[in-house]
Amino acid sequence: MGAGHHHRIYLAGDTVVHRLPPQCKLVAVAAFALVVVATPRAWVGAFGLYALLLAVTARVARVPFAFVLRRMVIEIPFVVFAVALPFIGFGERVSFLGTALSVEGLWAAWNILAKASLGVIASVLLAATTEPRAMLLGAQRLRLPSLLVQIMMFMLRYMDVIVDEMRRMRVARESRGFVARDIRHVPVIARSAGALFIRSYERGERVHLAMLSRGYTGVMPVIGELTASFRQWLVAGMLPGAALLALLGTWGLTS
Amino acid sequence: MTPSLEVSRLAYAYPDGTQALFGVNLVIGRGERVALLGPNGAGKTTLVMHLNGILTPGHGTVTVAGLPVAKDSLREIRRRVGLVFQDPDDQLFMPTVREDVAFGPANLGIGGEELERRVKDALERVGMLEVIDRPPHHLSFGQRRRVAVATVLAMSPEILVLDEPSSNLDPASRRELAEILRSLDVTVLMVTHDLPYAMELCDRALVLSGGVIAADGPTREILSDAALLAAHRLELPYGFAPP
Amino acid sequence: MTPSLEVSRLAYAYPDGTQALFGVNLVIGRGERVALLGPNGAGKTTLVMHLNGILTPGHGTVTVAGLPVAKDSLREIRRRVGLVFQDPDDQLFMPTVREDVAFGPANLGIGGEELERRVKDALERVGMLEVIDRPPHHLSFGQRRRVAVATVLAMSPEILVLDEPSSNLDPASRRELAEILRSLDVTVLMVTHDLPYAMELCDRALVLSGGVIAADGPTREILSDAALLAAHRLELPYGFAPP
Amino acid sequence: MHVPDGFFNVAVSISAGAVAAAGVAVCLRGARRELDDRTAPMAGLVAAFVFAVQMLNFPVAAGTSGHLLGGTLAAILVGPYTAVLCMAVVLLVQGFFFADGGLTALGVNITLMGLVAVAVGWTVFRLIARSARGRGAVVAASFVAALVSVPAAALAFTLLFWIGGTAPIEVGTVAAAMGGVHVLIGVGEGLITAVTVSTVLAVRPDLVYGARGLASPLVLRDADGDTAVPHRSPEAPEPRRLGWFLPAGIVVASLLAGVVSFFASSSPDGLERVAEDKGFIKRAVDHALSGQPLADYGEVGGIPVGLAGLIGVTVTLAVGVTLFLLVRRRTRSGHESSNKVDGVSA
Ligand SMILES: Nc1ncnc2c1ncn2[C@@H]1O[C@H](COP(=O)(O)OP(=O)(O)OP(=O)(O)O)[C@@H](O)[C@H]1O
Ligand SMILES: Nc1ncnc2c1ncn2[C@@H]1O[C@H](COP(=O)(O)OP(=O)(O)OP(=O)(O)O)[C@@H](O)[C@H]1O
Ligand SMILES: [Mg+2]
Ligand SMILES: [Mg+2]
Repeated sequence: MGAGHHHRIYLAGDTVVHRLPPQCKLVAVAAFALVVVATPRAWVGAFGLYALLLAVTARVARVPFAFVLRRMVIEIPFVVFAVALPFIGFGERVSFLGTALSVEGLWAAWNILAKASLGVIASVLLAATTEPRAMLLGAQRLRLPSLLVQIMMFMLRYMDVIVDEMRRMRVARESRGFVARDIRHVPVIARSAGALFIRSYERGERVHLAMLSRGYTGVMPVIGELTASFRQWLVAGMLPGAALLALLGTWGLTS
Repeated sequence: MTPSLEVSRLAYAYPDGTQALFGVNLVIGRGERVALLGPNGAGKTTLVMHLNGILTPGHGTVTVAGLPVAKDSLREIRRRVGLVFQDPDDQLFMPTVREDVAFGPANLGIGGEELERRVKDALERVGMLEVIDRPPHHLSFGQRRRVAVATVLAMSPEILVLDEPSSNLDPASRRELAEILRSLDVTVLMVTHDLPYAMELCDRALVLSGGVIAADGPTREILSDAALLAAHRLELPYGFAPP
Repeated sequence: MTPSLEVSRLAYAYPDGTQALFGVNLVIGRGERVALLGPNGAGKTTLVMHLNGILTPGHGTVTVAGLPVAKDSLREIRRRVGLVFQDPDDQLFMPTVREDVAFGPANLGIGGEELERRVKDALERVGMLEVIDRPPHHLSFGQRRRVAVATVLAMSPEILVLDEPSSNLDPASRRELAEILRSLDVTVLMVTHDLPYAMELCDRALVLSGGVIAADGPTREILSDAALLAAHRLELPYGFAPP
Repeated sequence: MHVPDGFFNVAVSISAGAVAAAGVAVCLRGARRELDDRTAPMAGLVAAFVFAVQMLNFPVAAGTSGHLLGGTLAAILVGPYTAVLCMAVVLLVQGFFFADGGLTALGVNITLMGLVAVAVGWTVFRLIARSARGRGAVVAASFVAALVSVPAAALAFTLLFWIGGTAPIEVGTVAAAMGGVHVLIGVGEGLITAVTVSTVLAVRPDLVYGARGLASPLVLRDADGDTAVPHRSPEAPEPRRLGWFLPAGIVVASLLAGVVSFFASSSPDGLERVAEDKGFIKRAVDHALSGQPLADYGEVGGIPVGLAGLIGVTVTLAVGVTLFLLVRRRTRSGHESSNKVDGVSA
């Protein structure tokens, strides 16, 4: 969705966050998102604390804020949806700059924007500090069914293959005098797009067969062990833990 | 003694309907080095892909060291038969050369220092130790081919099947590869279009043409049969004088 | 007379930081046939990719028939320079062989019967007319290489640059390719590891090694300089006796 | 349609998560029959392709953004069970690797784009493809199936949002808007699906799960004596009949309705909503369960919204049925001629 579906989302680095075993990070981010979603929308202060927690994490992981912001474009469709809510929502209305807005709609818009943004930021931080391959190994450790892990692995590889094949095809086209400039060239692109699917598949298939011929049985040989120590779980748990504390604290204040 | 490779009445058609093999028969003994010659499109690659079960025969059988190639013996077959693909891009897929060469032995359950030793040794043999930490798809074509050979050497297979291993190699690497193959005590089947190379390395040659074996005999004899050569688009190169 | 190709102080590093060319100088006159020799990883492919602007020089200049290779002259350059890639898979991308060979001439504005004639003619020359309606990626490796050559022949370029065109070709096709190249009245630059082939076809040879031109002269002289050859991993093959 | 965090309340997020997990578990079992080590990469490629296809985004007027789903394509290429797994993988990767789609909304996303879209798409595909044979039928069936699956998923989304969304909406308005726009998106989806399926069928018919019965039998001959060896390729089983899939789909759907509405009405989200809102949910659930006409919800631009929603659904069905009939007639005649060709070559 939107721009920026690239492997480039990973930012190489060597911080505490980068070094955490992937399974810990996966669990931590999922738990954090759950806490965020469970927070009543009126507890504005809690959301502020969550944002602060993420900011601290980003600092520690040395992920620049601008990078996170750029990645948030993924959210745009929902911003549009949220902005529409005050207009299409019903119930009590307030007047703002001459338009009647639904109070309930405004609350709903805030709710979606706040929660979605926090979720997106948390995922961006996860993806920026964890290599896709490591993420797969983490998923494997978390007992995600191996068939799913396998499909996922092939999918990531194929994304590379497709990009690579697309590059090869573009170079080949250009070196034979083709420049895509106007609409008349669309059919050419379309014709070669059809070939791209089969081509990518067959290249991937041959590579897969080569893997099989070197004894591959469906599980990647794990070259380094990926066990997480208790301490590492503890470190990873700090983000959702602190968020939970913030939630409970706000609850205490409001009730 | 059971032969290393035995192929009988093997026929195969690709999914799009093109039939490539029309009943291939051949027997290769243990320790033999055999050249597989033939024109472009003869079916050499197709045949070779059957030898470790990558393609499944449409008809006929393939037996490796007495073991028929079938679904439940595949693991064992693939441990025994090492296959170097014609296109190195099909063979290399890991993010670094080191991991790529380690992939095969690791699948055989080898790890730790032994794994490290095997990887280094195989790369040393093909002269590619210096690129060990680079991504394979950033190498030159010839370098990729050498790494592809190393990935198979690292598995120490009993039977080595090579599909045009010397193409795109510089002349010195080509000779070094010949020396490696001669130094190994394994059965070798090598597809090649380089007839002098075949003569230098293999005592026996097979000619595959139009999907069937058209000739089988000592390389020297086959290469001196002008009519046979001409019938299958084979010819000795410019300036070649058999020593 | 302006030379066909002029490369001056060309240096290039790949995006990952590997420097492949360190200042290449060469001049090739109109109608010359020149062989480009050198070990694996010498930078031959990298050099060749600069000749029609696929790679952009990090330093230095490339001039084709007096026209400097630059962004706004690319179209014209690519019309003049036909490039056969080392890997045929990099070259073929349309769903059928016919469309693939027609692609280049069609981009030059040729259509109708003339296009049809060119396509058939080019495929005829490489002996691949019978596969005209098949998808190129379903051909054998050697067949793909032959089609790749046809795609470039169909454009009738003034300058033909070939990156190991004879690898994976069967011996007869190899000779036929030599005949085609000899019959064309164009400038040819051919990368090859097959030294007898270079001697047969090209009067002049360049040795590229470590990213610079290490030797430039008549092929016969270069191939008889044993010290030079040995220094750059070049050697004459088994059984070769220069005629 | 990638739902982010905060779109649905916790109850719906969790119960949809349970439904999705159950669905994926069922499919993991089912996929074992569809997949062998040869087709695992195909599943990966299909996932990658779906991923790419989902980047084609259309702004949707009053709803969220719409994009192609790819579920039907996946089902036709790799079979329905594996297709659900592919969709689940795509959504997991989008959620975890690209921050696209909320992590707590994974369940909802998998349920809608995986279970619902695939179940609807595959069912429609099989219904059509079963009644006519031949390549043309397969391609046409893919078009219709893909077309129908998109508005179906969109309507399921609306229903779910109505039950447990975090914003008050008038279900009729949104259903009408979503349904209408998604019919258009569905046309795009149908085209892409049909083109892809026909491309693959042309060169690698063995890769299309939905057309496995179509591979023509091979005739091999031995060169020595030119003896013909009539040969039937060992695999190529008839595609499994709708059999289990339809009941399974119905079970998943009712599970969805049941579990979700149970959670929603017993509402542990007291944390979140003011009393009026709860009333709204209760009311919504009552409506969903008692099946009252949607027309209760007022009107938009003079058209009762319930009616608008019905119009959307009707248009979808009408387009689908028309195409279906056209296709059937076309392929009937096509089938006969292809029979003749077979007769000659055999
Ligand atoms: N994937 C494929 N699909 C369909 N036909 C194929 C495929 N690969 C090869 N063929 C066809 O099968 C025949 C044999 O091909 P094969 O690759 O085995 O030839 P080869 O002897 O290896 O030739 P080369 O010397 O050019 O590598 C050829 O006619 C070729 O066009
Ligand atoms: N895409 C790439 N990224 C980084 N480095 C590369 C890339 N392609 C080639 N190289 C490196 O650049 C150098 C020159 O490579 P090049 O492909 O030009 O060699 P070559 O002379 O064509 O060799 P060969 O005879 O093996 O084809 C090599 O060291 C190679 O590893
Ligand atoms: Mg071959
Ligand atoms: Mg090269």
